Amino acid sequence: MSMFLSLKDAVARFVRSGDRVALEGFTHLIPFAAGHEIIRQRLTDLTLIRMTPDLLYDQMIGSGCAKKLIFSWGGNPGVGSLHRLREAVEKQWPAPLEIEEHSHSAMAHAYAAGAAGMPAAFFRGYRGSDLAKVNPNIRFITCPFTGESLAAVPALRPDVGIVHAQQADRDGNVRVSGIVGVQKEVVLASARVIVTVEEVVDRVADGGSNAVVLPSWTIDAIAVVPGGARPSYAHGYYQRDNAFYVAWDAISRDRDAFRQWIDTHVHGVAAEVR
Amino acid sequence: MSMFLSLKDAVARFVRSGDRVALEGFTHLIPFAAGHEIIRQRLTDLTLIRMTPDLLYDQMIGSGCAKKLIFSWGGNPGVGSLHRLREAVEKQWPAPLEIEEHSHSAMAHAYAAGAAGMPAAFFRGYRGSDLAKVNPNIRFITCPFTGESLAAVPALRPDVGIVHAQQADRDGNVRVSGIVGVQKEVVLASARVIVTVEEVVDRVADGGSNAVVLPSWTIDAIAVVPGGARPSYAHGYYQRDNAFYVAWDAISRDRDAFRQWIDTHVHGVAAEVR
Amino acid sequence: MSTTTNDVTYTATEMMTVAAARALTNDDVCFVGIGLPSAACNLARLTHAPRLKLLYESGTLETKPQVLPLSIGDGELCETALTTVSVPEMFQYWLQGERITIGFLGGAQVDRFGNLNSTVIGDYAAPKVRLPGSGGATEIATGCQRIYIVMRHNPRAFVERLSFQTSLGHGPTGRERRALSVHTEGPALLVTDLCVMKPDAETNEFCVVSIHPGVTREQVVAATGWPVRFAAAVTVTPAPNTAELEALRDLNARTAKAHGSSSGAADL
Amino acid sequence: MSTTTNDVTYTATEMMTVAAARALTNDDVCFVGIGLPSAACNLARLTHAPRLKLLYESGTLETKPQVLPLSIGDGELCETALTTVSVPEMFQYWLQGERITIGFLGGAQVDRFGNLNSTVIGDYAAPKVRLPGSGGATEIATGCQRIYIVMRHNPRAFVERLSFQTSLGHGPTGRERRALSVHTEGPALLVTDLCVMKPDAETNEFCVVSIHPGVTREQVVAATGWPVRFAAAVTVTPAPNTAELEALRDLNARTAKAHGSSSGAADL
Repeated sequence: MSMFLSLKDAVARFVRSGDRVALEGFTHLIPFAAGHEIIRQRLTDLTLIRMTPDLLYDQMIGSGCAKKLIFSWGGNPGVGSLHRLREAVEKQWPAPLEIEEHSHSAMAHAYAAGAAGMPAAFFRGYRGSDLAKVNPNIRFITCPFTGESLAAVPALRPDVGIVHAQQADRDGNVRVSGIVGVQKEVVLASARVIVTVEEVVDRVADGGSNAVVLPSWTIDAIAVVPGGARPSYAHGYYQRDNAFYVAWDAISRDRDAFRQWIDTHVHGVAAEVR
Repeated sequence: MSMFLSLKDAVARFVRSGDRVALEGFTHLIPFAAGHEIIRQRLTDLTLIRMTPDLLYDQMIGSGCAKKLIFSWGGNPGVGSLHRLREAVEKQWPAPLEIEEHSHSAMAHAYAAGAAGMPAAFFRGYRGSDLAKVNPNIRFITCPFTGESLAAVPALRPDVGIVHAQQADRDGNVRVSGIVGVQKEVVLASARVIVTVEEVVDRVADGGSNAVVLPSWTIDAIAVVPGGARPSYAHGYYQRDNAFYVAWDAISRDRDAFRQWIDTHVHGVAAEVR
Repeated sequence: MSTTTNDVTYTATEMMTVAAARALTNDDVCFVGIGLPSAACNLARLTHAPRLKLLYESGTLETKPQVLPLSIGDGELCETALTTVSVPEMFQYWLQGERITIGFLGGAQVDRFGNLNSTVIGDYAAPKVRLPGSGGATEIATGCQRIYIVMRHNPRAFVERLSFQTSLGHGPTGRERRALSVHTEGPALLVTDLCVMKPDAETNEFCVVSIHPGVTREQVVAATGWPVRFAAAVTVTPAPNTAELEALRDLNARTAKAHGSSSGAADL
Repeated sequence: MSTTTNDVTYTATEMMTVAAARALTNDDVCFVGIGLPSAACNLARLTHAPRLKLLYESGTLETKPQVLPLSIGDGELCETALTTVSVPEMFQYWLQGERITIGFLGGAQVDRFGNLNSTVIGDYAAPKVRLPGSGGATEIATGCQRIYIVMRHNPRAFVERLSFQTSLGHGPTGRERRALSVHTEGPALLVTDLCVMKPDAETNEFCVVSIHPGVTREQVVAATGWPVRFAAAVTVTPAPNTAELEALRDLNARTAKAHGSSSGAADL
């Protein structure tokens, strides 16, 4: 059952060094504030899970939070490479980063399988791809009806799932609108769940609306963090800060510029203010 | 791409004797009008697929449309047995009825697998149930990661899928609200699709609403049939006719009373009027 | 049949519904079937467990109906729900995802280990009576943390041997769940119109733990198709109190008015 | 580099985008990636194919953006969509369900059979260059009815042998799709800034079928890392007409204004 906590307390209480952690949000609703709090609390040895590691994971990897990354596309969308991720993979800085690499379809199926209480996901995938040669977690089964070979990947079941959403009601139910990505799946697949929200409202749902609503009993902590997805965006609240995505390219190319940015914009800010 | 047709023309054009046909609607939005048109056109040898064969399939089976039934729960909800279904199974009247019997979870997974282009559905199911002993389409696979035994059923891919919905827009996109059941899945799993709707509106969707919308290019024919789900209901349009469900018990117990009802209320009514 | 205890008069069905309702708590998330389970769950929600979460297999999450639904997909369930999801999502993410603490089941037949038949009486290929079938029951039986069974007590229903095992209880010898890798608890409570039964901690055989007021051991024995066992200390089920009865009768009256009959409380 | 044909002046990127857009029809349902494919698809929608359906992997169905998105999940895509579904649904029901007629792909490397690498240059365990990875590409390559590839033409990209086969084209020998039970058509078109290529009907090797105005055969040969073949009758790609150029430049101008840069048209 969800409880309202400060972001600082939510992270302190529900995230531990060594955890398998998924911060999700498909371009939209990326939980930057929560990721920054993880950096601030200097958590380490995390297995970071995310379909599209982008600026937030670049920041977390560059800050030394991660020992492993499970992902399917790592880039700065519309801009270019993630320099901190590349340096971790290519030069083991600030530490070696083990990677487990999938396709988007595999990750989406694996989150859905986690939400559905399945040990694995089965799908038509990875046919003719070398990914199956470098990732031992890509296996194949034979369809018992057609004899066809089908791909299998383990269900994703993070220790902690973290998402940002637009609204929570006073009972702690949460609503996500717009591009919903895998927000519902990561919440339902995770053992512990933190949701940051833009605001608290009286009602998150109306009869018959088929909205994407997460009941309070699927969530552990809710932190009210207006702007908690910046520089990504929150449908109905604020736009994506495209200029920052472009600016990140230069900041992240250089270790010192990167460190300075983290010192100033993450460690230098209190959790509540960010 | 969907075209607007009369119900008579839609059925004549897209449903053939011998087809595997699914008329879906989970209590809500049951496409009675379309089913009655199938009876009126005297189609036969259908394999009828439906999670909850209820009054509509009782009427179609009693009228001799079906040679096989694939289902997971056959009853008159809240009232009792389906007498036409029982007589077909117990006494082969009006004709023998082959049955392929599943659980709801299996049927729901099988429709989803059909929509997802999979040959089969894999799930945690049928553990300790005798259903696996009497249905050769229930098989088991071994999870390649955990060694666990998992149930498998063939994907459902009807030749024709028929659903009722509240609204279509002028471009032939369809919106379903309220209890959406497996409406989306049966539409996407079927080779040919007929949708009956309450009315045509200017717009079926708004940006960011995450409504259940079926694009026009997933549908073959749309027939505007106000009241097309009666005696079941259409959220936002009309209520369930509970009294008819109760009355059906007596009508359907007796072969002659049943025949008379069908003659009067199905054959005796023109398709357009009903 | 009606009974009077401490000046309160109630029917056997009311006793059964109240006894089932009492087993539910504010922390439970229930997968509710139509009929007796629906009445019991909503009674609990309207009395001692207002934060009880009710889910129906039509996809309605955390629904708060003012009247009992006639079908599993009544509009009332959707209109009063926190949200409504598709049926595949309900079975995938919510039931199979093991989000449910209590699943309510019934059936045409139950055996001493809580295995259930809702498929056929007689031979499957040539049945004496064709029943509705599994519906959600087969996976409810293994996907919920615990199963509560509510059934009317008579020897045709409480049988030595099922015609067909639709849904796994503790298995034909009481020990099959683990062998089938099912790690949920299984049937934990069996409430009838005569008594309350619980599985023996050693054998998983359902034994009588309390008998409803006015009912005798002999009646229970006569109504049970196997040699029924009684727990070491059998109590008398506390009779329905006036608050419980009032809430239940109000609910049934509202339901009858809305549906034109009291069929919301029918077994199926 | 810019070219002038019949008094119309255009860049090589404009020629490439226009040539790719022309391949799309009103009957197509496209799975669109960011960058060149997005520009080509929206240009087609704004010119000759107004009923072209565009889907982005963020779950936005039938979207009609007024400006090119910077990311695959821009708000513009959702606000102008017919509806938005979850990412698992997009990959399950829409891509794997084979609802898509055309998938657009690019990559860091392509070989003569349209196999693509977007994972690493060099050894996977110790890469020279770590690329973004598959994203949707691996299953787009097999789930869409046909694949159109758009890439800038140079010998580092058009290679004899891929470092890593992220996405199946026609396979390492041009004949692997059938052996892998993949029944979709695979790469059917390769549009570059120099020419248009199509697979040979027999061998599935991509051959040049038209060369853009002002480009020579020698330039194409020099830019291709394998001994490139030319079709029996190689034509000159029709130059962009003024209507196409105007629509594309308006789109890019609106995009630049909205995003503060023209990054919507960047390759990635």
